[in-house]
Amino acid sequence: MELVISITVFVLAAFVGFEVITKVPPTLHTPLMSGSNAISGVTIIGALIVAGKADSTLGEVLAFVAVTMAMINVIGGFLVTDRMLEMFKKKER
Amino acid sequence: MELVISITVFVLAAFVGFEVITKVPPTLHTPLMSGSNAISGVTIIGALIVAGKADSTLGEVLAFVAVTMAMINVIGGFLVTDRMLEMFKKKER
Amino acid sequence: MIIGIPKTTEAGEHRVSLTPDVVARLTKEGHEVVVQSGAGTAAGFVDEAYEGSGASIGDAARAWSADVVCSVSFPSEEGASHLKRGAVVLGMLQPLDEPGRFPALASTGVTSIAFEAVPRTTRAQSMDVLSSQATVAGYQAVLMAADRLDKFFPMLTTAAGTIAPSKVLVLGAGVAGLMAIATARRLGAIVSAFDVRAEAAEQVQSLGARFVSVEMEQQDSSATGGYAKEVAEETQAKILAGLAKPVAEADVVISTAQIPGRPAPLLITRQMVESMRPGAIIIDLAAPTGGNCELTRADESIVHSNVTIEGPTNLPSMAAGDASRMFGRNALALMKLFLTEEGLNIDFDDDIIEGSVITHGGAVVHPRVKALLDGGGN
Amino acid sequence: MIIGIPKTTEAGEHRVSLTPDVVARLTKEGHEVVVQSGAGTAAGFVDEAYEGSGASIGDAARAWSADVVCSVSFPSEEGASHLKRGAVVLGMLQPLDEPGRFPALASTGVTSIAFEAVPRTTRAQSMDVLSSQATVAGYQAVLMAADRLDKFFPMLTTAAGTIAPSKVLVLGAGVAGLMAIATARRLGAIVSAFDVRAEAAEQVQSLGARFVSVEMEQQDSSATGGYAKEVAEETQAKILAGLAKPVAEADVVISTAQIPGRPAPLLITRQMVESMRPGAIIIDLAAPTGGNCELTRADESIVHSNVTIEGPTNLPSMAAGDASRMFGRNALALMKLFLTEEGLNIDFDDDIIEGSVITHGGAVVHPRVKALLDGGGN
Amino acid sequence: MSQELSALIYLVAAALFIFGLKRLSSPATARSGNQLAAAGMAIAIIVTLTNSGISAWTIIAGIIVGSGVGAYLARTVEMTGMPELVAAFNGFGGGASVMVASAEYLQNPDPAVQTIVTIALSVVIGAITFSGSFMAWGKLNGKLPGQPFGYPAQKLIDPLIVATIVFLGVMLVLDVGGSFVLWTLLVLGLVLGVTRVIPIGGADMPVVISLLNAFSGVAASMAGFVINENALIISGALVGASGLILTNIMVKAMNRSIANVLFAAFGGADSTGQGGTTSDKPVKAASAEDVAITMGYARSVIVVPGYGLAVAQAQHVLRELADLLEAKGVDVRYAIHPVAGRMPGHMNVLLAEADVSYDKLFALEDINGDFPRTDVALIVGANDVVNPAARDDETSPIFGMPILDVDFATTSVVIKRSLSPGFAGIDNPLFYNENNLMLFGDAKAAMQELVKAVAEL
Amino acid sequence: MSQELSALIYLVAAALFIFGLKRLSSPATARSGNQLAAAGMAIAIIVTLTNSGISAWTIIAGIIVGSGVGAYLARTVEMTGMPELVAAFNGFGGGASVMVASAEYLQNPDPAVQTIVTIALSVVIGAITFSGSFMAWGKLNGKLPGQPFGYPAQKLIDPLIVATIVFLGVMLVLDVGGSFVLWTLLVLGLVLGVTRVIPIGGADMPVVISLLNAFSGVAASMAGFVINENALIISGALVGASGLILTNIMVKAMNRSIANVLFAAFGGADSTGQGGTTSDKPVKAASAEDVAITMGYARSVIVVPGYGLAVAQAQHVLRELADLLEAKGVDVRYAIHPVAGRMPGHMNVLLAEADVSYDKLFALEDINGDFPRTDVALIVGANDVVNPAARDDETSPIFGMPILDVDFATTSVVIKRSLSPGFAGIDNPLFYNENNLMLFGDAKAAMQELVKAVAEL
Ligand SMILES: NC(=O)c1ccc[n+]([C@@H]2O[C@H](COP(=O)([O-])OP(=O)(O)OC[C@H]3O[C@@H](n4cnc5c(N)ncnc54)[C@H](OP(=O)(O)O)[C@@H]3O)[C@@H](O)[C@H]2O)c1
Ligand SMILES: NC(=O)c1ccc[n+]([C@@H]2O[C@H](COP(=O)([O-])OP(=O)(O)OC[C@H]3O[C@@H](n4cnc5c(N)ncnc54)[C@H](OP(=O)(O)O)[C@@H]3O)[C@@H](O)[C@H]2O)c1
Ligand SMILES: NC(=O)c1ccc[n+]([C@@H]2O[C@H](COP(=O)([O-])OP(=O)(O)OC[C@H]3O[C@@H](n4cnc5c(N)ncnc54)[C@H](O)[C@@H]3O)[C@@H](O)[C@H]2O)c1
Ligand SMILES: NC(=O)c1ccc[n+]([C@@H]2O[C@H](COP(=O)([O-])OP(=O)(O)OC[C@H]3O[C@@H](n4cnc5c(N)ncnc54)[C@H](O)[C@@H]3O)[C@@H](O)[C@H]2O)c1
Repeated sequence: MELVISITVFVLAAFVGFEVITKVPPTLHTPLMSGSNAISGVTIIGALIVAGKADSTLGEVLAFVAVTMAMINVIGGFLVTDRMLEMFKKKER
Repeated sequence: MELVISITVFVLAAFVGFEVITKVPPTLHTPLMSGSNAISGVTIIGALIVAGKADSTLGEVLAFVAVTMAMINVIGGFLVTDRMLEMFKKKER
Repeated sequence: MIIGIPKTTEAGEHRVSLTPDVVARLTKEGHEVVVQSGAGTAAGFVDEAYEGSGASIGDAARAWSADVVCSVSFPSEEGASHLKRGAVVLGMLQPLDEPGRFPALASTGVTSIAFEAVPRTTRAQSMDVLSSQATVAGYQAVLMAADRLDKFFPMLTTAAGTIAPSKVLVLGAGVAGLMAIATARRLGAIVSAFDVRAEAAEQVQSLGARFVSVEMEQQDSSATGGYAKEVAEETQAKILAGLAKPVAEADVVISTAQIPGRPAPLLITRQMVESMRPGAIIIDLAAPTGGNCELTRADESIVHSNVTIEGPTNLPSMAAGDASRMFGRNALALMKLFLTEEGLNIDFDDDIIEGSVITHGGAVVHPRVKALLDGGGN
Repeated sequence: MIIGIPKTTEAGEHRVSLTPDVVARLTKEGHEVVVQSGAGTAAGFVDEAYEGSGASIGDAARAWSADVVCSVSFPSEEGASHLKRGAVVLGMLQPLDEPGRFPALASTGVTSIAFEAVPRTTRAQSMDVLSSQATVAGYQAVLMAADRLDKFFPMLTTAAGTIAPSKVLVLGAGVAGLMAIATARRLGAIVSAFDVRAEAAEQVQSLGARFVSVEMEQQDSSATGGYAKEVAEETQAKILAGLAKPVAEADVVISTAQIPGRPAPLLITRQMVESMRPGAIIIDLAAPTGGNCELTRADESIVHSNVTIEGPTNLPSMAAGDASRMFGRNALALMKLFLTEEGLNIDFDDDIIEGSVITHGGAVVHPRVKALLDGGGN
Repeated sequence: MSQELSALIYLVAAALFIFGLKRLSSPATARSGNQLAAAGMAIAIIVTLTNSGISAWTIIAGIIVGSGVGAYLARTVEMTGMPELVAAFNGFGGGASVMVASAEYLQNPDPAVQTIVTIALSVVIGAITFSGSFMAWGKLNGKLPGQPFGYPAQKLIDPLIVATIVFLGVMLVLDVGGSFVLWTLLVLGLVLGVTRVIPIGGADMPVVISLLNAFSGVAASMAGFVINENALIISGALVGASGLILTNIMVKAMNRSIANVLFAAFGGADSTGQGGTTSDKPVKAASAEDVAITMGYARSVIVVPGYGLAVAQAQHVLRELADLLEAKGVDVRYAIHPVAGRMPGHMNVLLAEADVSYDKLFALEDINGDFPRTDVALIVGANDVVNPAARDDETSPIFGMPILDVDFATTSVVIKRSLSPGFAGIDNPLFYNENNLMLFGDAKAAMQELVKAVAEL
Repeated sequence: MSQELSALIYLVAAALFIFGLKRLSSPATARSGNQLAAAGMAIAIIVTLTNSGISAWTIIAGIIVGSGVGAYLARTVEMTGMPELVAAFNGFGGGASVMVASAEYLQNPDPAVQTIVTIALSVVIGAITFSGSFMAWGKLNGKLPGQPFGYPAQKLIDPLIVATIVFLGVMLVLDVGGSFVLWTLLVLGLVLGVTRVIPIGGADMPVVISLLNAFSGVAASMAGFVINENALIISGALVGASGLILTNIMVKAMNRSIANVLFAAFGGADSTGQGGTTSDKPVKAASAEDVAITMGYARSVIVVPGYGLAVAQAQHVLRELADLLEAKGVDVRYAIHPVAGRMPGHMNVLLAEADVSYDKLFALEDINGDFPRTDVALIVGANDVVNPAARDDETSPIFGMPILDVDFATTSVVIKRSLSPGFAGIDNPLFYNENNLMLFGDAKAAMQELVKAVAEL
């Protein structure tokens, strides 16, 4: 049953994802991609949880690499998106 | 935890609901209302389940009333919506 | 009934009272139409065209002695001599400007109907010759000005420099004035206009032109059938002061301000003319009633300090074809009020008939004309 | 340098070669400008205006004896007698139409420059007097037609019936023709046009008018500097056949078809005129070179079977103010090619100078004019 | 059927609801959307029946009776009675939720705190939906007075009921008081539905129904919490959220706020629509979107321009609108009345400026016969020239003037700023016609909105 | 923190992601959207840390190293290097999913079938994302050849790999073969990422990255299934779905299909853009949406009309566009070149027809000085009159003709149907300028699209 509930959640979230991005102007394609890429860094949560319970050295190494990679994705992703979007500030009149 | 998952599902479904109805032209207000009203007749499922396990007379009466009402809502709702929408058929050229 | 279309003898008048398309409708309804030979030629309608519409061609005597004589203007002396007692004569008879001619006409025993006296009600719009002919006049006035002006109306950016658009000022935003505004705008001029009536501003702007606002009391003309009244002396001074600058800046002034039965208001003084640039043009459509410009002379072209002042009195005649077409439609609508299968039916209960009949049964019956004849003024 | 502006003596010519705004630029650059008294008055530029721009007013002799004489047309006999040896004379000298006048001019030792001979290259556009004056002519032609026509150009729906719009046909879609199309469209007419050059169709449509297509070989004019060539006999017959219906249906025909140095092509035969409705008008801008209509006579107004045929030869002069302004700008651009601080610099390496100088150093130097004089034809 | 499988099938049904709702919000797909949703419902019902079996008579009887009644009502109702029928259906839905929660409670009279809370929510919300919907039904079919009204105690009663409900809710959470509390809540919900809806005017009922529809969705969702069934939770939440959005869209289209609709009777806010009315007869004020749909789906439109078009200088936008419609395959023509505007040929000048081709302009006598075969007559800033009084009312001062017979078109739409008269200064009966829509506003602004709305069709 | 509470907080984080994504899709709100999403992420991380404790060195070190590297890269990258950086980040995300699933597998080497399936999915998808993203990174920064190319065996290799992956997947489900199968899957995923991306041209990399981004979302979601964490499932599904849609939008904007992008190297489809090029120099072809944004957010626009405007009879649409821009506060003027068009005053006639006010028309000498202070010069169907060769190139046949200095504006946009020359018949260097955009198409059609796009800003 757990799996079914997970699938339910997955499907609903996918619906939300589909609906949310309706019509993006081409100039926003790159920032939007970059921003959603940063969100996909949510694996960091998994990485942290796995890291918390790692018990072998291999496990620890994997966990460390996972946390590092995910963190690069998250921090770098949000920052670079912000920099891109800075350029969109409406020119002052 | 069950409750939390139910809430999660509720929230996600609500998001989908919000997103799905974005810009409806006024002429469709009534049919859309009527159609979503029919969908809210989904209580029929609850009614059927309850009816299936009713063990007291009171319970049976309640279940009967619940099924009847829900069924009116469902059948009537979809049919009347369909009738309304029939009028929208594009006039032939 | 026999309807006569005499040929106009006045100099410079090219119009004809009924055009072949209107004649065709009358003959189809069983009336007989007699056209004086050559009556429509100057307007582009040859005798053959009338014959094609079922009319017969005749001489002046035949045309004038019809049951209903539809004339462009007041009957000539010769024409009047042929008129049949009890007949109806209709045309632009100038009842208020020249009332003195009516007693003689009355004595011939005809019922005379003046288009100028048709009340300007909604129902009478299709008989409103003043409007239809003013439409032509407003259009023609702008063409006259554009043709004679030494520069372009529109702005043009060319390899030989940028030509500034002309400035056209229209005084009086009645039917002719509005048409002048529209035509000048079409040609690309910068147009502004002035009128004393309160509702004129919106109408001017509805044609995309600027309204020249002068600080003064605006007139409400709803009580006077849409016509303006003479203004008080004080207001007059304000108007002249307010117009000084717009006139001085204009390349073309088209003035159309008139007050029925009164001399035209003075809007352009000699001094204002002298303030204009060499080569500017004034077309004064109010020339028949004295002109809006101090220097205007009817049917003359005056040049004063390098400014040309034209005082045409019969511009509609310059587009005689369409002017006649419109005149004829108006006349047909009016005739329908009294032309029946059986005969003439002059019904004084009809407000249009009541307002427009000047003489009937041997007497002058129109109250305002009678008053003028009696020396009572307006 | 001294620049002279003589007064034109030709009848009906109101233009002046340089206007005060151009004079101001010349005097600012240190040149001296002498204006013959009254030279600009007819175009709306009084002597005082020239003085205000830094020019001095003088008599004919002073103006004609300047270093550079800017004339509208060919020097009058009197003017030529004052010309200084080595001076430059520029103007519309009609080198191909009247080559015979040049040997005498050459003998006075002046360098004469004809605006008509300026090559039509991109760089020369600002000196293109033919274009600028044709612009005026096309505009004026439409106004002339609209003013004289017996009906409205635009469609009007009124209480006195619906007036159909006029049909205007433009023959020859060069500069004047295109301007005529644009102006007639502005006034609300239904406009169609015809030309022999292949690219004309798109240009006509770019002004919102309809192109009359005649099944024939279209000309590619890119090799001939944009000008059309004479057509073969067979093509000519096709053209006449193709134009028969559009001409018969037109209320107004404005014809502008010309071929440099050749008589204007015949596009409207007598028979076609007779097929037109009474009251129709033909304005033939090709009148100077014989006219596109068989019946055209230069500077006359002919009425044939109730159709009026006008053959104006100098329409730009009717809008003398703006025509002169454009002429002056063109002349200024051309003069800049040889007017230097130090003196005159006639540089035959410049393709514009090479193409437009007719006489120089006492001889006729322009090859085509020379050929004409030698009887070699074109 | 395994629990997993049926849960997955419920998910499919929920997905069908979502797709159905999506399609319902565009005219072109609405009908298929409704059918999709119905299919989803059918699937859900079949799965449920397969699982729980058609054991009880209650199920069979309920399904037969319910389907029969529902189908009968839906088939026989008049077009004009549809809104009230929807209200009634909605009430049944709310009632069903109450029943489900109550039945569940009866079977398990001492549930966990969180269950009793959801039961209570389901009961209260369901009860409000039930009684409120039937109030709306009564208002719409005239069994109850339609005007908005307030009664003196109203300001007190509603807050009192709400406060009691909250208090009882807290009691339930603290686990004091037994079934009595729940039944009291049921009654209070019923009462609140009545007192809250009854003062609202009949014209605002559609909004009320939409809101109650959202409520019934939430009630269904709560019922889902109670019996722990995701299908109900999802579908209920879906309807709840989309209903809320829809309510908001409707209210915005009326230029109001939800609060203003619900409580207008207090402030006495005018709910009869915009525009300075000179007459007490009702006119149908339409929104640009309404008009856009009417025209976008028409075969033929005749535009009647008048003086207002000139005043607003809206000729270019008009042309834009016509271009758009033509691109959609609508046949657009212009009917020019001889005296439209303020000078002869005024409309010609105006339309020429916008470069409208002469072929599309028709004089009165040439086009008047076509109005009965025309879907929409769009009257832009004209008034006197389309006044049927000139044709029908011998006492009218303009009787006898020929007019454009726009009232013979299937629908006429008038764009002007108010109901005030034109040049002739007389009232225009056209505005009060059954098949006439008023689009109030400056002609230019209104048509700019129309252009937008038509482009979005 | 109770499990329930943290689950609720994760839900809040997920909601913030949703809101963030929504706002990211409109220029006006994009930046705040990104910040919202970042806030959601911060909340999620803090909750996780609170629950699992910052016990392990791996956590602290990983966070410090990861944040440092990420921040450093993001801060120092050149504007032009951003797309490749995004590719790299995406690769790291995919890698992390692989690691999480692997680590989980190591800790529990014999999980239930459904768990092993999700682990395998996470590993394969994550691996494809990882290697594919770094291929894209290499292509974009030039470390790998940018042109699209195919190698002979390619047609065979990819299907083979995919088939093997499916086969191994089936083995896992049937529970045959142990960890070996998983590690093989990992390697195959890595290989597939390389072989699939490497033949695709550099110009199409943005699309590839977007698609891989959707993959990394799905991978994260699968990781969520593995460790049974709804937060991951939701966010991953969100990114997966929106990434897919975004990819689709991007591909549509290029008038291509996803398949065409992915497999173009086979068919040798041309991916350099539209327009019949007469020269080999590159031009920037823009879409109407691009131009709309450029103009909509500008302060000042100068329109340069030319003969093409007349040919297209697009004067009315031009005026509409200008009205729209002005309504958005943009200053719009028209620069009229003395010989634009084919007759003196051609542009005046045209613009007068569209009723453009004379105040907005400027002659060459009056406006030429303003171009350097102008954001956008919009050249509609003009060519020769804006040809910088007339100013700069002494050998040009049109040298010496005054031109409008549109190339001095911040951006110039040229609307015409092709790169073919104008009246003078010579090529125009303006088209190849760094700051010039070409909007190819008939002037009327192109501006109608512009109008739509500007209206939607
Ligand atoms: N054509 C002629 O030669 C001529 C000459 C003189 C008189 N007339 C008379 O004028 C009338 C013409 O009829 P019509 O139907 O064209 O005009 P109308 O009857 O005068 O009606 C015009 C309507 O336009 C509306 N309006 C004004 N400004 C507007 C704006 N900015 N936006 C939207 N609507 C606006 C006004 O209503 P709101 O105020 O509610 O907006 C008004 O009711 C006839 O009565 C005719 O007899 C005609
Ligand atoms: N003004 C005058 O008096 C006059 C008279 C004669 C000659 N000229 C000459 O004409 C030229 C005028 O310059 P210009 O810049 O206005 O025009 P141009 O240089 O001739 O360029 C016009 C451009 O418009 C494009 N075009 C044509 N139809 C189009 C359509 N339907 N939609 C979009 N674009 C279209 C064409 O490119 P595509 O084919 O790629 O679309 C062409 O390159 C100058 O060389 C001038 O010397 C002027
Ligand atoms: N009933 C109808 O439907 C109908 C029909 C035709 C005309 N009208 C109205 O009647 C009005 C008069 O039309 P008309 O053209 O016959 O008028 P007109 O020829 O008598 O006068 C022309 C214009 O001059 C103006 N004028 C008078 N004194 C002036 C002054 N001192 N300064 C400036 N302007 C002055 C008048 O206001 C008028 O607009 C118009 O407004 C027209 O709308 C109504
Ligand atoms: N280089 C430039 O930039 C430049 C400058 C000015 C004009 N031009 C071009 O030069 C061309 C000629 O202009 P123009 O006005 O001086 O020409 P024009 O006055 O010599 O002739 C007028 C028109 O008559 C046409 N024509 C000749 N024979 C005809 C026939 N048998 N039937 C119908 N039409 C006939 C010609 O094609 C021409 O269009 C124009 O197309 C113009 O665009 C180019």
